[in-house]
Amino acid sequence: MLRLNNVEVVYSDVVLSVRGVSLAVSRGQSVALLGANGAGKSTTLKAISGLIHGQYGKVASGSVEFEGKSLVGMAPDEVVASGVSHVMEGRRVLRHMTVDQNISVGGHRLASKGEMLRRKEWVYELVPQLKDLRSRVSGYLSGGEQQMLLISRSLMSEPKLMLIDEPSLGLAPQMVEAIYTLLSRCRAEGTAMLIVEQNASAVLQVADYGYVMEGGRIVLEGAGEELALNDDVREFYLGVDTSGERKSFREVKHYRRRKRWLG
Amino acid sequence: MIDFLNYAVLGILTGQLYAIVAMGFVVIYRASRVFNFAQGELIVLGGFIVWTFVMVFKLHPVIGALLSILAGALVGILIERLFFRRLVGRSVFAMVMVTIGMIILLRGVMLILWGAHERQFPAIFPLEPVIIGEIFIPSPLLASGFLSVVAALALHHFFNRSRAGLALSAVSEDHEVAQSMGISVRKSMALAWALGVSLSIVGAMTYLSGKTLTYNAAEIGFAALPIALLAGLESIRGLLLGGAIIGLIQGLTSAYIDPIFGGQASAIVPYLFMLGVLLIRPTGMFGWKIIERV
Amino acid sequence: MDPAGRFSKTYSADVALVRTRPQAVALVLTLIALLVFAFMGSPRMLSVLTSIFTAAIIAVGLQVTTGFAGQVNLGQAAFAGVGAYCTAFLAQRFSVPFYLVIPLSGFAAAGFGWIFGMAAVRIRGFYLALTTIAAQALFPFVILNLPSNWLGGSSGLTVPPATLGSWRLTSERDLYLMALVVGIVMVAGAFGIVRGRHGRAFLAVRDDELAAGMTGIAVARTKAMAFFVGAFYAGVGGALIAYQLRLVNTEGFTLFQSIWFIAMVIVGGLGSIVGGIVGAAAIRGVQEILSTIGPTLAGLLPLLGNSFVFAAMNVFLGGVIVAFLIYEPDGLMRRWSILKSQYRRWPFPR
Amino acid sequence: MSSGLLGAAVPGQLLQVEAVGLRFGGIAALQNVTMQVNRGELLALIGPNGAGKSSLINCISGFYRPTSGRVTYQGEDITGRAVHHVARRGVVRTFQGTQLFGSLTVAESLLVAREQRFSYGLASAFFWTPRTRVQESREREAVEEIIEFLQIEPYRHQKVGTLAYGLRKRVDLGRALALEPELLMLDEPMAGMNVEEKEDLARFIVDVRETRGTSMLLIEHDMGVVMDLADRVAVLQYGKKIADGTPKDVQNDPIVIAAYLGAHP
Amino acid sequence: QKTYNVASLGDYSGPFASIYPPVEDARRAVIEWWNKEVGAKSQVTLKMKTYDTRYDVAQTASLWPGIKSELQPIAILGLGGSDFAALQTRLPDDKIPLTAANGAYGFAWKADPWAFLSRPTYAHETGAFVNWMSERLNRPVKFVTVSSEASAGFADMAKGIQTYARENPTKAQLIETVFTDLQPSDLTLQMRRVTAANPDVIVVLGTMGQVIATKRALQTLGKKIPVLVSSHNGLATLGPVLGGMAAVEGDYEAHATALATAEASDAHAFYEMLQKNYGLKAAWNGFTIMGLAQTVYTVRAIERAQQKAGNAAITGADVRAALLAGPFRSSDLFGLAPDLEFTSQAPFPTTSAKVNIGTVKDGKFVSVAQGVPVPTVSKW
Ligand SMILES: Nc1ncnc2c1ncn2[C@@H]1O[C@H](COP(=O)(O)OP(=O)(O)OP(=O)(O)O)[C@@H](O)[C@H]1O
Ligand SMILES: Nc1ncnc2c1ncn2[C@@H]1O[C@H](COP(=O)(O)OP(=O)(O)OP(=O)(O)O)[C@@H](O)[C@H]1O
Ligand SMILES: [Mg+2]
Ligand SMILES: [Mg+2]
Repeated sequence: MLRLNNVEVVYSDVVLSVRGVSLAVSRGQSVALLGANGAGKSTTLKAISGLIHGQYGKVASGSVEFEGKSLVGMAPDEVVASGVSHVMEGRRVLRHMTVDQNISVGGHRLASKGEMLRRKEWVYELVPQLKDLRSRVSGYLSGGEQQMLLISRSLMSEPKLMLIDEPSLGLAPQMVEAIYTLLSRCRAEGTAMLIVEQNASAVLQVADYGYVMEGGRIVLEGAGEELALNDDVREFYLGVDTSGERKSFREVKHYRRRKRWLG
Repeated sequence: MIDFLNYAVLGILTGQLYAIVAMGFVVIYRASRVFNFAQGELIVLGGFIVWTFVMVFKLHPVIGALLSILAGALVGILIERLFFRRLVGRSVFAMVMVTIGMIILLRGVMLILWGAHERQFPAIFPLEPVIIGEIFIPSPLLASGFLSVVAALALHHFFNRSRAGLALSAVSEDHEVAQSMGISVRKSMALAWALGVSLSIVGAMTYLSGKTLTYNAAEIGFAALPIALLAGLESIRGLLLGGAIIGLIQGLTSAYIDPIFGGQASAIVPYLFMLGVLLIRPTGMFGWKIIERV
Repeated sequence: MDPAGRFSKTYSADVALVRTRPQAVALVLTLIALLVFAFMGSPRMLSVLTSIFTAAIIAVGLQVTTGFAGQVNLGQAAFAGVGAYCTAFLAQRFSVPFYLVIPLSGFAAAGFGWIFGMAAVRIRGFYLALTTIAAQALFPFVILNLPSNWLGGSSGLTVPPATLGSWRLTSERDLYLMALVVGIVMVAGAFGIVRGRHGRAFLAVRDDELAAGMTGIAVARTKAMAFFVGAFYAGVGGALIAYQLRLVNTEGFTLFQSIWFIAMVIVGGLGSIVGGIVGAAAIRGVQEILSTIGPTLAGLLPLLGNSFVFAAMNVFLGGVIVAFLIYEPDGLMRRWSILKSQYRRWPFPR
Repeated sequence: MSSGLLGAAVPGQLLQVEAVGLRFGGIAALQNVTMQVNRGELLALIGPNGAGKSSLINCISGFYRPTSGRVTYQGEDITGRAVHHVARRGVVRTFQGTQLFGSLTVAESLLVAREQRFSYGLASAFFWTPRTRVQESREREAVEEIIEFLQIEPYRHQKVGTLAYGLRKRVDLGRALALEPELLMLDEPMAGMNVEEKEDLARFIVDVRETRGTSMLLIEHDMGVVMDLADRVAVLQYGKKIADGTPKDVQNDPIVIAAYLGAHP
Repeated sequence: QKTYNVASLGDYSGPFASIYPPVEDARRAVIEWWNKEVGAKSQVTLKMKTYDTRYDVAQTASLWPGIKSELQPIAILGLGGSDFAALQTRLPDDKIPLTAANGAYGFAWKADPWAFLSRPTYAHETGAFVNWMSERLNRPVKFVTVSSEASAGFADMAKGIQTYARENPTKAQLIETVFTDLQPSDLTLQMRRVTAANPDVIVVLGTMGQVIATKRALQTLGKKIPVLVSSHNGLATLGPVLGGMAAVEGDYEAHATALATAEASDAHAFYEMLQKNYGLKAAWNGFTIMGLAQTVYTVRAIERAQQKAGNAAITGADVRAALLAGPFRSSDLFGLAPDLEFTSQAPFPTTSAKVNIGTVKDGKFVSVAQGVPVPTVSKW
């Protein structure tokens, strides 16, 4: 359904931050994209949804195909029209609008007003916490509340493929669970997902397949449970040492073995 | 007393005329965060378009007026095509600057198309005043009062009730997010400019009806500014009140202060009043508050 | 600029204004060139450059207020006007020598600017930008309505030429040199200000007022300061204008002038001193070129008619600005910095 | 910072929050919250989303003015003081959604935080006097220490705006450290980091406490981090404090489990 | 055969772009006429080159040095205020005279001038008219003047007129100065107030926009009060813009250049000659006359300079000397202007100045008084 073929992304003709990434998401599949900070995950997502143009980025080479047609150079709204929705990092809510208006805007592409209302109700019942916030001005919401809003908003536009940048960021444990049960629900309903996530333990529960990015390259990939068993992933993303014990943050060694993956 | 009433009424109505012009600013700003400095030139352009339809093609003023408004919409779309299309997602600064470039560009184009000499502007509204009791009201002013109210209510509904309006608001908040919601920023901007220019045409008609058409008309763009700020750049209904207040103040100043003062106090009173209000309410009477949150 | 692999070895080197030898050499050469030009250039060229330098000074000031501190200011021309009137007043009434008048005019304008800086503490963004227009409305109003024996009212004030001993600075060359020297000082100063604590505070306030405050920056003071500095530059520029025209009146300092200064800053690239200069040169340059070829064209193609030719010049000017913004929306300096970092990374591709 | 070391030696109250309430129209973000931070300790503040954690920090840092109650720091009432005063007093915070100076380089951003250590004025900057140069390079050096400490040397001269999210978080911390705080308030410093990076950051926090004895107020949703680093944990829900105690107690407190931790912590 | 340059400063894209083209055309035609019929005899040719100053002081100032070095003109044909503001102070150094035919401004009023105006200040002209009117009414004339502070020039006119009124209480009684915009949206409010004191005339020397707003306001209020306008929006132009001469019936025009009346006159004859032989296209109106008058007295001055200095080496200084030297008879100027006698006291004729007054009678623009002397107004 979605296929990236060694994509390279350059910012302002200078910073090469994605160096030949190839990945694929097939229909109804949910794929995790792990990786350290600055690995280029968000950039990859932006490259797919076309939102890099706004930041002087462009796909320098390689191909991005969604259901057979190329997304490269397509305007972001056209990309959305073809069924791909992108939840950006950094809590980009429409700050002056109420939660409810935000949700409505999310449903911009829906056929009719009735359709919109039905969809809204569905979202509100999925995320009951939002119901009470309906009439709040979204700019004033707490970090986590905004995060919830973003996810819910993206659910409005019944996408075929969701690109989600760090859904669990800043969420309290039980919210994280809630969100992920929600995502697995969507997956069950056949929505494909490409999830960028730092909270590996959470994402690997719903992921059919996973990639690990490092320095702009894919350095490791495999089925969800495979990755969960990979020692390096366990140490650096799940935070359990080889013996399966969770390491204490207080006893972190000053000169630890740093893993740098060979791409 | 009757004098005072006259001054008050005329002042308020003149304020409504400015309000229409200000609406041109606000609609464009409200929908794309672009503040259009070329508003004044658009008024002049509007004037020339109406003039051409009515004086050159010899159409009946009303028909000419309606056609001009359509033409205005087309001009708006053209402007978006030529200038703003490629600037989507770029800094607002650049876009605002483009409007400044447009000032000079439009001026040049109009000079070439229509030349520089003064023209008689057709009387779209009858030259005879409307006389209510002892109050003499020039019909263009009365018309502007009426039109501003109609336009304001219609636009208010459009922006706050309709889905398209909601989309425009989204665009004005954040181009990127809007796009990621599948809203076409380009279409929205085109719509905004179409509305903006059409309004300028209405403004031009009420402003110039039965008077003369010269490039000085561009001045009104900045005369209308205090009203837009007073109301708050996002508020459309606010313009009615803003226009009324500024118009009243300006009218009374020119009636009672100027003669004593022996200068054009009426020219800066609006600015001073606006400054005062903004110092108390930094985003005008009805503008969006600045959201501060960490 | 540093090619790949060259880094400052000491902290003092890292904070130095002129970081590398190439920079220094380039700088010196340019200055020499400009100096020599004073004695080679035609009067027209000299006067064009003079007006460019003058505009550059004012634009650099605007860079500080708008480009660095992010406080959009559409009153820069009015501030310049205050400077010009101050010059006329001091030079005419008290025949103060120009090397004192110029800085004093700067401070006069700076004071005026400070007031608007105060407004900026509460009013922000577009609202601020548009309220600064009030400065443009206020300035002529005050001048015209003050008793005309104070500031000349509607007839303006004449300015005696600047004199050094017996040397009357009236010729193109004199004015050029005057503008050049003042310009060099002001630009150097600007670099100092923006590289130092103030410049950083300005940028911090521009990027995120809240964070700036919570990082210990006194936001209100910083904003007022930004206007103070910007207006100071405007005032100095105004002083030069006064000495060039030798007659100041309200006509020369209109909103439209302010808009031109903003245009320069943006064309040059916001947040860069050099950008201010480049922008001034670019815009004034184009203006002057057009106003020079206009008459010639009109002479060559009489059948087109002057009206057409000169109108076309406007279309062209507007067109150039618009086209530029569409293809280089963040100004010339951005392109420059891209080239620079590409050069830095050389020989690596990108 | 020497005082900080002393403080580490002599435990005692550093910051008191007394019956603080905060309302926004109908919304009660905080309802008489009372708590304290002792010298040298690390107090973790947890709670569901929208519980009022950030609001509390905002009240302390002077960004919000509490509608009731007061905040005292070292016995001095700092309720509703201007933010920059509070910061200069040594009460420094980092931001939940990193609020950085996008167009400054990493080094410059940290230099901004050194503001009050400069004494030269406009004129001195205008002429770039020796005075200016001395102070500039002095502070530049001080900042470099922090850069090394946080291991962001490679990005020294990169614009913060172009850094990836995780690195921004570090710069945010660095900026706070550059102010040489006595009380450091961290609002979800580890959000959006993988375990490896969390460990790095944890190490920084531990080191700062060891070397500088800085007291800390930490908001974090990762219970692992909280349990390991915190000396004491306070729990907020719907703007009320529902628990306050050692990590162990809190972790096993049924109310907290119900309100926050969910089924399996 | 010697060729001299004359610089022509025009406004193609500024506030006076609307009036400039005919002025330009007139200048050109006169120069061509002079070359053919006068210059030819004495082997002197004048070449004119036009520059767009946009009526902008800064623009003029930066253009001038180039013009000077490129063209080395012996005279400059200026359009008005901005040219004076920009060049006045430096011409003494450059030794080139500037000439214009618009009403003079207060700020131009300096002793020992290098910049000349064939007309006295607007205050003088208005004064002349008011005096004339008060003689016919034999009582002080009650009048209102409309002006604007949007431009220093207009504010200056207002000040001058106030000064005149103050100094001639027996002749004039200024009810009020109404300040408004360059293009007022509506003046009903103001007119209602000032007409309450029923004035004899309303003096509007500003923009055409102001004149028309005034007329409309009077119409709205149903008041019939004559309006006095000046050459730059003369009745001949105003009528059509208002939709017919009937609209300006009974209004006045007064200034120290020929009136654009249809009646036969030397000026009109000269104009027709230029039309016939020198391709003058501009219509017979105030602007054209301004251009003609300005250029004619300038070439006459050059003529005299040439007689003095010989055709080999005429300098700007010679031309200025000629201008100051002695009276130019109205006849030499084809009645485009009255006798001109410049003194070193002012840049415009103070003693010799005479004003022509015209009005519209039964739809025709006719002259009602010629050569009305101007009052003495002290400098304001
Ligand atoms: N607008 C930009 N201009 C220049 N470089 C950029 C820009 N945005 C990101 N980069 C660079 O691209 C690289 C990848 O950034 P990206 O945001 O994709 O990382 P990431 O994997 O999302 O990290 P994180 O998990 O922290 O969000 C980083 O090194 C960053 O410095
Ligand atoms: N300025 C404000 N205006 C209106 N409501 C506000 C404002 N600031 C905070 N709130 C509300 O107060 C509540 C607490 O917000 P706060 O940011 O403190 O939550 P939090 O504990 O930090 O949550 P999170 O863990 O998601 O960051 C939220 O419901 C929020 O909507
Ligand atoms: Mg990211
Ligand atoms: Mg929070």
